[in-house]
Amino acid sequence: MKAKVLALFVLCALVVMSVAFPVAAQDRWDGADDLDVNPLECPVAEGETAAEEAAAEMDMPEYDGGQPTDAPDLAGQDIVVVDVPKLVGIGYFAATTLGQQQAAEELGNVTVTTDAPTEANIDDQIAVIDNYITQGVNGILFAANDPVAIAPVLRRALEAGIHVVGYDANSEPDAREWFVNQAEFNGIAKSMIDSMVAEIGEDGSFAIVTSTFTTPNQARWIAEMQAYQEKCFPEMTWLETVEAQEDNVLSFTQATTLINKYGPDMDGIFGMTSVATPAAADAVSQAGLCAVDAVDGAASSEDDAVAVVGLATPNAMKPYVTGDFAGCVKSVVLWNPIDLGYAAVYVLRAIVDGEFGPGDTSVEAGRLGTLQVVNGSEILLGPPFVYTAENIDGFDF
Amino acid sequence: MQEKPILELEHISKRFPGVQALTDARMDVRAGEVHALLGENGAGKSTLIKIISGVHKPDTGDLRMDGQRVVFNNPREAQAKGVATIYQELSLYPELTVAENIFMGHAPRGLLGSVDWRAMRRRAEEILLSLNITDLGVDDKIGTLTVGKRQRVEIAKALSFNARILIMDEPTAALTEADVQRLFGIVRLLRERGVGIVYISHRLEEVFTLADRVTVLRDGHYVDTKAVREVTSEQLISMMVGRTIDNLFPKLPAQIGEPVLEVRNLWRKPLCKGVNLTLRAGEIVGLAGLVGSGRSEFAQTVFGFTPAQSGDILINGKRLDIRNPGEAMRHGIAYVPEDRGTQGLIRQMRLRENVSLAVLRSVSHSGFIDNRAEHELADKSIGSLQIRAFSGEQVVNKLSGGNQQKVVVAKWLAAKPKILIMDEPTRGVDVGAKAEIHRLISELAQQGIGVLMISSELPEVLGMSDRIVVMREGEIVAEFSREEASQEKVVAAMMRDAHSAVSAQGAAT
Amino acid sequence: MTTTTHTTDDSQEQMSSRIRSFLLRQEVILLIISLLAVMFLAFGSDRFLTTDNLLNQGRLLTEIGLVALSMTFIIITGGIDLSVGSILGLCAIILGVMWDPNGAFALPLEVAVVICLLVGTLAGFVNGLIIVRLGVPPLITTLATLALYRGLAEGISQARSVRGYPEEFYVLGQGEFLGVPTQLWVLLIFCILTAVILSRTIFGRAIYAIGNNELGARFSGVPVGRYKIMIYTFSGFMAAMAAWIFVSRVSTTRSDMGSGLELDAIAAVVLGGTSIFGGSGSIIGTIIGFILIQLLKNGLALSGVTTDGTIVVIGTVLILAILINNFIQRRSGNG
Amino acid sequence: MTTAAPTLGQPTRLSRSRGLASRFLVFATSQEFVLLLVVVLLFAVVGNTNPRYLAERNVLNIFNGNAYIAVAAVGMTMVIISRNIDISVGSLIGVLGTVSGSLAINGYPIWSSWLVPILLGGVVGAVIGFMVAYLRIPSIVVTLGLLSILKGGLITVTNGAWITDMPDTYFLAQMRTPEISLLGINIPAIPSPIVIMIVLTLLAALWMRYSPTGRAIYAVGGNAEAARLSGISEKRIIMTVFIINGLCVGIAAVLWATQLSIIQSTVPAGLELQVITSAVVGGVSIMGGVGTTIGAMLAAILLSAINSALVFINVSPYWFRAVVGVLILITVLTDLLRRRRTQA
Repeated sequence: MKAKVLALFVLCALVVMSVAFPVAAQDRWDGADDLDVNPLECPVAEGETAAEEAAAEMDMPEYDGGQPTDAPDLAGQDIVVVDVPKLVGIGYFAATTLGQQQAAEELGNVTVTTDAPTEANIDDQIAVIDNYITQGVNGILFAANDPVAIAPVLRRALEAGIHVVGYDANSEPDAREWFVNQAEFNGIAKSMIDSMVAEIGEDGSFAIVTSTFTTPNQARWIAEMQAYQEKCFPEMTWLETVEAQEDNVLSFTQATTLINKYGPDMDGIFGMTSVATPAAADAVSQAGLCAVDAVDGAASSEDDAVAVVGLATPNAMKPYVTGDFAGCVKSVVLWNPIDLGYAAVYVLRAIVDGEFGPGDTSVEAGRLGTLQVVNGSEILLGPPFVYTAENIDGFDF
Repeated sequence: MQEKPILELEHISKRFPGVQALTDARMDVRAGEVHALLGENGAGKSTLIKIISGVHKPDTGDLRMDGQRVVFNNPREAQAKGVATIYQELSLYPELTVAENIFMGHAPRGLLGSVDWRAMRRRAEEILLSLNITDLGVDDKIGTLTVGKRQRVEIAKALSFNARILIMDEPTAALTEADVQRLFGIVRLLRERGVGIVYISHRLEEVFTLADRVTVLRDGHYVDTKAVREVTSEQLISMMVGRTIDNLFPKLPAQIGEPVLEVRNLWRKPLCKGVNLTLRAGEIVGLAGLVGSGRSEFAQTVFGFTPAQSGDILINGKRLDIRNPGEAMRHGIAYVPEDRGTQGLIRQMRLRENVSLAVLRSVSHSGFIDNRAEHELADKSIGSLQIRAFSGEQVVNKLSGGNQQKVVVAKWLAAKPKILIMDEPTRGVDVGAKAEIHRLISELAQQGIGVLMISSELPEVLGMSDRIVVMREGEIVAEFSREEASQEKVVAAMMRDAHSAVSAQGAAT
Repeated sequence: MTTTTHTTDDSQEQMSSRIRSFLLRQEVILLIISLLAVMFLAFGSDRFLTTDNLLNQGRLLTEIGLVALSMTFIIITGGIDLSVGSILGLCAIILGVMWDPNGAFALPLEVAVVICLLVGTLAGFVNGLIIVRLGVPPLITTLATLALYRGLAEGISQARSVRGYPEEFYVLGQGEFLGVPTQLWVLLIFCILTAVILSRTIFGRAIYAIGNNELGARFSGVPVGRYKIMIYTFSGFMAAMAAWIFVSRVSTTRSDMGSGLELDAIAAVVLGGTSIFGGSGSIIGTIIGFILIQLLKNGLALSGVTTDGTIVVIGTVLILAILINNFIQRRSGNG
Repeated sequence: MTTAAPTLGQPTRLSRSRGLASRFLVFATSQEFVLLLVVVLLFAVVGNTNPRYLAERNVLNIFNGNAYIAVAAVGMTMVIISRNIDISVGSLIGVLGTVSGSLAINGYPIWSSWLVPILLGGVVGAVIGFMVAYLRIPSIVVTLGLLSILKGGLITVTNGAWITDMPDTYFLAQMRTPEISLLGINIPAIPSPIVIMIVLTLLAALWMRYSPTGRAIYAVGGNAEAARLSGISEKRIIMTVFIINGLCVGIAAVLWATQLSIIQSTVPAGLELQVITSAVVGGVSIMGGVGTTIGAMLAAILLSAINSALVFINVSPYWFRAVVGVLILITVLTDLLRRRRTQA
């Protein structure tokens, strides 16, 4: 019996090791995906407009979206739209929902309901969309958990004559008509790196807290950040990337561990999700390592301080920008998710009304004015927005 | 010895669904006496003690302690009145220490009602010492102790309630000889202290060694109470059985043929130590021995349940390596296990499913069960064994003990064995069913099956066997032919010679 | 059916008691609940009770269904397998990594699928081995392998997803055969297969025997250890089948696939009347169980209940169904 | 025969001295000691490669990080010892944490936002206990159903909005003990979760060892039939166990909610598995009847230490789960082997 136990145990250990060693021996995975990167120009002086210019300069590819089959003509009539974000229960998508409701109210002839799984699970998201196709809505708004996995069900929606518009996280282009792109990946990457450089200098070192390595948007951003940093700030040190799901306690723990691991060798942390950034800020302030001019939780010296830059919603970050820990976080990069949701509804309405279709280069979106079409079938919301102490209190979401 | 009883039971009746367990039973226990309670299995002994200890409530009748009528709603109330019980299946907690087991539920309290471990350990030690038990540490975990030691813990536990009445249900059933002697010492010690002891045993010689008075039950009825000095074992047996025992054992003449099973120097530690045995076709070999002598262990080794460590098993002269029951069955061995509840039956399943379980292959085609064949098998079994059941669809749990046992036997007969090992085939079976099973065994032998019958009931062994083999401590120590066997000789072989002389009167259960 | 003689009174009584006991079976109760639920849901939305919708739901329940079928065997023996979701994830990743034309292996798709099924089977086999040969309780074993297999999936995949399978690969998960989603045929085949095995074969009978009284089964010559290893292995195989279908349905592999699947499968099995303590249950019950859950999810959504509300309803139905069953069984047991 | 002549004094002393030696042996082979050893070993090895791992701050963070899990594991330990299981703890922590945060931002006194979730946890525990003990639904089924209900119900009620802007005094888990300098030794400021974890674990350990009810939990889990014969009410014990578990989950939820400036009003994924893992690795046998809360706490710390160590020694965090899986298997196997040896 004992021999058997031992044998099995050795077997188990062997299996684990035989897999673990080759993988562990590989280079550390930094969270970037392996698609092509397209870093923007380095900042010349202030350099905020680079993103816009880059977008405008790009030559316009053909429209590559899909089209619904036999969609009923509902121009001007009331339509029912369902919004399926990645998941419900995080502030970011609560904000997009808010924007959609605002647009619906303005338009008056659109009803939007939000429904999504409670965890960012591709299977559940597919099931939810499927049910709404059966139920027979006029339009679907989505933020995909996986661009490929969601495609078949979206194609079914198109076949059923339902208009499909994505936002936040894209699907395969032919599975939806349009995608409202909150900001180009390289634009986000540039804003993030530039903001970080402003705080820790061109020779600083930083680490990244992301959600999971499989989340497409985050992986894309990290890849673009890497390219941009190598191109413009080669002196910076890229320490490591850690995973923290969409869980704020885990994000906090991971950020804290990073702080403890690198000590004064780490100057900054990037938060790649709206969950990770406030948690990282919490970790820094609770460790007493905020920038020296911060009100509370300040570090004893400039050297120790850890800067936090990341994607986040303003409300979650206010305590660190203007609140109790004012000065702890200087810049938060984000598009306005309310506007994102808002634009998505307007785009859908415009499609239904026949005012916007393949070949068009711009679309009217209420209070946001005219939005440009990029990359064939994407609508660009605008350059990423950088919230700072000066402007953050003007936002409430 | 005081004449005034501390506990009296009068006109006790108790009915369970389908069984009248007790009818107008009575008994009284005096301080400082060992009162043996005798009766066959199913006579109502267990029910009676469960009523005394508060597990069951009688349908009618009174319990009186010191002349006062008492009602026990649960075991705790009985314990509070000083009635402690040691059941056959010890109720201990294997992961806890000796001290804790002794005091579970009534530990000495200290500060704020907390468990006072120091006092608990000290008192546990005191109790153990008062019983002259010195080989038990109060911090030992029960799980690491031998059965004998565990039982001493049970006794200590009973005493921790300051028991005035101590009920012991077959306490020697699973003990080694040395442990039995120690137990007797403890029982005598308690008697001297004025504890009234109700002692249930299969073994008449223990009654004569230990008891002062004896009460006999039969089929749920009270038979008589006698002083042990005034009674002989023959009298006791006839009181218990209530009839001549000849017709119980209809042994038919059978043609004894070639050896079907030969076992040579079979080892499986700890209780099967170099056993040699030959069983011939048509022969009934009775395997006698005390519980714990290795009879069942030997049988289970032959059956492949606990495969042999060394030695040979020959079937029809061919040497075979039997590693599991499936192989044993393929070679024509069947084993009717001792405990039908946990080993012999799947009680939640139907009669039909139980009967066919061991022979599913014979009622199926390429793995698929043929329902009709299975029904036929079940009906045939019901018919030939006269199982009292509505149909094969009846759930076995709802049958009476005797009928359940018949189902077990039916299951193994369905396997058409050449070698049939029966472990306590009539335990817990009423007299009528017992005779039927005995007749069946006889018929099977007549048909040329070799039967190895393990039994604790000496009359059964003597009445049914062509040959009697006695095991003790894992070895075969004696062998008698039908003619030369007698209760005295067999008992003497079962026990160690030194004290078998005390009473060689046989143990009729 | 029986050859023993009865008076007419007897057999009539028997008939009525048989009808009663049939009506009181969990499967029948569940079927009645399901039918009521379907009627109720059909009121909620006129699109619920349409062939298209129901067939489409079939597509969505296949993976849980497959796993629930093998889970039924395991729970009937008194065990449990929490690792199925992780095995699904691991197999999906293996399938992707083995096939990935840009990866280290770049094997033909057929070979990758075979390896995927083998890995799942092996994972189940390891579970069985640990449970049977080392005697570690199933709950702990599979709790450990739940973490282990998911960890392997994440480690092997490097958290990358594999996409871009050839078109013919999607036939299984997205195609149709005779107007019915392809995977439903697979599920149907396995449903029939497992139902027949469990109710009609020696093996199935032995599974019940093990669940009711393992010792008794061993004394009856049932190779308990081997059978138990077999069902855990089968569970791993079914998880691998589910992985294959899942990948084909969603066109991609990710290491987080199938997380939480085990609880859905267990819920379906338990809802279907299989006792969590083992010994009783049936495939029919499980089938009704997972169909009911899927119909509730779908029907409630069509009636305008959101996903989170649906979860609440399913949890409540689970507890209530067991409660009602307990109540009825106890009543009929006493009466 | 053998005991006819009782030798009173000597054997007792003999047994007592052997008791001491064997007691040491019991301690040295106990799960708690083994865990402690592993934790110390881990600290030594990782600390050797990167001394910052042993820095006071990191050590405190390791202890702090899983403190709420350790607190929940106290209740889980009792539940498992009584031969039950609760797989709804993760959901319950999410719900109670949200309740706590909602109370705090809606102007209720701070103490109520700490106390109400704990009491509410006790109530939920009582409901589970009632269904398990009196309605005889297996605990795994009850808590499986409850898991769904809590998870879905939470989103339905909150719509997933985060809770922010809690008052400054709300953050119980961020509080620290004052720094004390005692006899020249500086005791650093200890975060309150660590204090609560240790105090609660010890209290529970003492309670389970010294209270009759605590012992009865072992009795019910070890041999329910015997417990009934000893006059212990199984139903009452199971109720008690689940109520205590609910209270512990309540405390864990408050710690969870008050450690960060944002409360995600969703259910933390996989938390129940972490809690169960802590209890099991801590030496609680799923077969009931064995285990201590101290082991569970050490296991929670070990898991936290491993998680931190993986970052420190540059192992991808996605091996964490694989490591945890192997860890559970190893602990359970050594436990089985050890038991087999002592029983042989």
